[in-house]
Amino acid sequence: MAEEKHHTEHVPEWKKNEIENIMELIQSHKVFGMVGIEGILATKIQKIRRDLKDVAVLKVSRNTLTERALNQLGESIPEMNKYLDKQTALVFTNESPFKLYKVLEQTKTPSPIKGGAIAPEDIIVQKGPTSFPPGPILGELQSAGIPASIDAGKVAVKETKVVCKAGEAVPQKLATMLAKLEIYPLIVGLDLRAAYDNGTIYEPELLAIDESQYFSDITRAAQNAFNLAVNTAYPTSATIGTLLAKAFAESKNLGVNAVVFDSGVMDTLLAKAHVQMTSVASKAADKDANAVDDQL
Amino acid sequence: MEYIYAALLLHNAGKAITEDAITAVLQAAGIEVNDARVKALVAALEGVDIEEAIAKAAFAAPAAAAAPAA
Amino acid sequence: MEYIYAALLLHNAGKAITEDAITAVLQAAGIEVNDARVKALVAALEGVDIEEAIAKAAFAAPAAAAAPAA
Amino acid sequence: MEYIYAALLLHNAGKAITEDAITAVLQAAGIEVNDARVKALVAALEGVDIEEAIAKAAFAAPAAAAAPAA
Amino acid sequence: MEYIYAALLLHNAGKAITEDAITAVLQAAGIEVNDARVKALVAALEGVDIEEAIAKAAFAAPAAAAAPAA
Amino acid sequence: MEYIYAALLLHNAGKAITEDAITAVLQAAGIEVNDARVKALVAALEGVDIEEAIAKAAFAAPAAAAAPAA
Amino acid sequence: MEYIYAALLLHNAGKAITEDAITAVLQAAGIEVNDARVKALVAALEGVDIEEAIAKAAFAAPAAAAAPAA
Repeated sequence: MAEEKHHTEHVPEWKKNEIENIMELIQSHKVFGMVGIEGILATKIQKIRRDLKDVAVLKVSRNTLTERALNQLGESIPEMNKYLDKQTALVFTNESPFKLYKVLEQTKTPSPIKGGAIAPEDIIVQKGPTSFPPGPILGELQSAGIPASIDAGKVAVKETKVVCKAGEAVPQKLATMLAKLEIYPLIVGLDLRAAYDNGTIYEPELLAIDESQYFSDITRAAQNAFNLAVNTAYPTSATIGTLLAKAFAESKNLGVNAVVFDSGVMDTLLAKAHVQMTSVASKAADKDANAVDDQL
Repeated sequence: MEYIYAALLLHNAGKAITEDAITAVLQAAGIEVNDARVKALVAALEGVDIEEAIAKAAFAAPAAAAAPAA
Repeated sequence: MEYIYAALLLHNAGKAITEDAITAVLQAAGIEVNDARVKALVAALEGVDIEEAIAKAAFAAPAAAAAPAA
Repeated sequence: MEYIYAALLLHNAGKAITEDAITAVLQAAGIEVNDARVKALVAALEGVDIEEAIAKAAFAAPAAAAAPAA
Repeated sequence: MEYIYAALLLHNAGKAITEDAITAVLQAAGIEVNDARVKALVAALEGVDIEEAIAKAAFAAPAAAAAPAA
Repeated sequence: MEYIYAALLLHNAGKAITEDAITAVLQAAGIEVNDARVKALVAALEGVDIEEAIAKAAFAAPAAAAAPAA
Repeated sequence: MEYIYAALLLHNAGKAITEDAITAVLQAAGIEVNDARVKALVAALEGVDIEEAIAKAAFAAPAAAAAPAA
């Protein structure tokens, strides 16, 4: 690196322009992030770039140029250099780092794994039929370590099996067969390693938001507010209906339970007496049908 | 509920529900009668269709019987 | 049903449900009393937990009422 | 239900439910007060645990009848 | 809840629910009236169909009672 | 309900629920503040154990009534 | 929950839930604001149907209210 610095004045014009360009992008956006683009095909990157265009700008550059650009900026921006790794791109946005993270997560899709690549987690083949008719594929599956047989005129996987453990390299034969079975063990997309926002560096653990938690918090907050308003009889357009209903129900309960002769509760009192009479009558009738009249 | 029972007793027997009638029934049961409550009862029953009120109860009852089975 | 109401009336007032008491209540209501029915009723109600029967009626009803809402 | 509302109003404000108090509340609302109803109300509430009576769901039959109509 | 009961009392008696009317009813009950609360109540009641709100209570009760049975 | 939310916000932050504090919060939200409503809220909350009032389920009627509509 | 209350306050008042608005409301309440929490809140609420979350609260109420009846 020292050597590179030594040659600074001999930096070609296009490199200078690139560094200027990165610096300008950082300064003209509220937030920038470093994203891993490992294993993403160039065509997919193009698609993601288009999808992001209203929210963020994606820039793929050489790490050495990014590093120089960051080092020339103030505050704690140079600290972002530690997130530079192979296959790194920069992303710029005026949204919050949380929004950026959410948008980038949405670019991720399941993808086939290549032969020789490391399995990110256990790769499991599920028992069940495949879409293939009997043929050479049966032998190919078997030799890739996938337990296959013929069932009801189709090739089928005989049992659920872990065909490659997490951390192990996927053999080429297996990779080919997994792709044929449409098993996509990789989640591929822009992987935000860190976002810089006004002096603060955010890492993904902090940026991952559990929306369902916020949803339930809102429900709880709304419930708390409703309870508080009703229990303190604070009338608002949202609580007045409940307060009126509560007062009415309480009054009706009192009227019926204390047997107050009021036209508002007479129906209920009469009905209650009638049901009680019916209940007692049926007990008496159980013992002696002659104890009650035929009307019952 | 004695007052209500007395009223329904009279109604069931096809008698008019008057203050005197209710008082007589309650007294016959050995109950000390509160004149104001008798008056209030008769007043509150004015205009009430007892058969209808009972019919509503009848509607509830059979369902009630089924409820414990649920 | 008047007979049952008479019994409930007595029960509610904390009085014993005897043939004489029921007869008195019914007569006060101007009802011609059937002695055999009074006897049968008093006998049938012996051993019946009236409180429970009443409470059950009250309890079952709201559940029933709720049913259509389900 | 005005009489009951008046009683609960007093109860909620921590005031004693007396004939005079109910009469005063009703009159302040411009209601012509029926003395017998006031007396009957106070008599009915005597010895009643109002908090408990408020909280206990009333017999629900009429509501049931209303439900299918809803 | 005193303020709410006062409003329902007036409504039941067919009187207009105004700040003055509510204040008068509460004062008659010996309650020290908070003007702001009266204003807030009258404002909240504007455009509210009280009959409808009450009908909901009648409908709701049985459902509540049914819950424990579930 | 903004006023209630403002009160809960203050309560949650361990701040006193005063007229000034509620007014400040509402104004910061760009809400035109109604003094009477603020006063009414502070009065309603006086002496109230907010934690308890929050935890106690409010009367359920409107929600229940809404259920069939859901 | 202060941050949530601030968001609901704004939502209820028909105001946009922005970082600036939430910060202003919290500061007006005398709360030291954590920028990251504000940012996280605003980003999270973009994907949350607040009306639905509120409606769920109202819907949850009847079960809760019914409990004491058991």
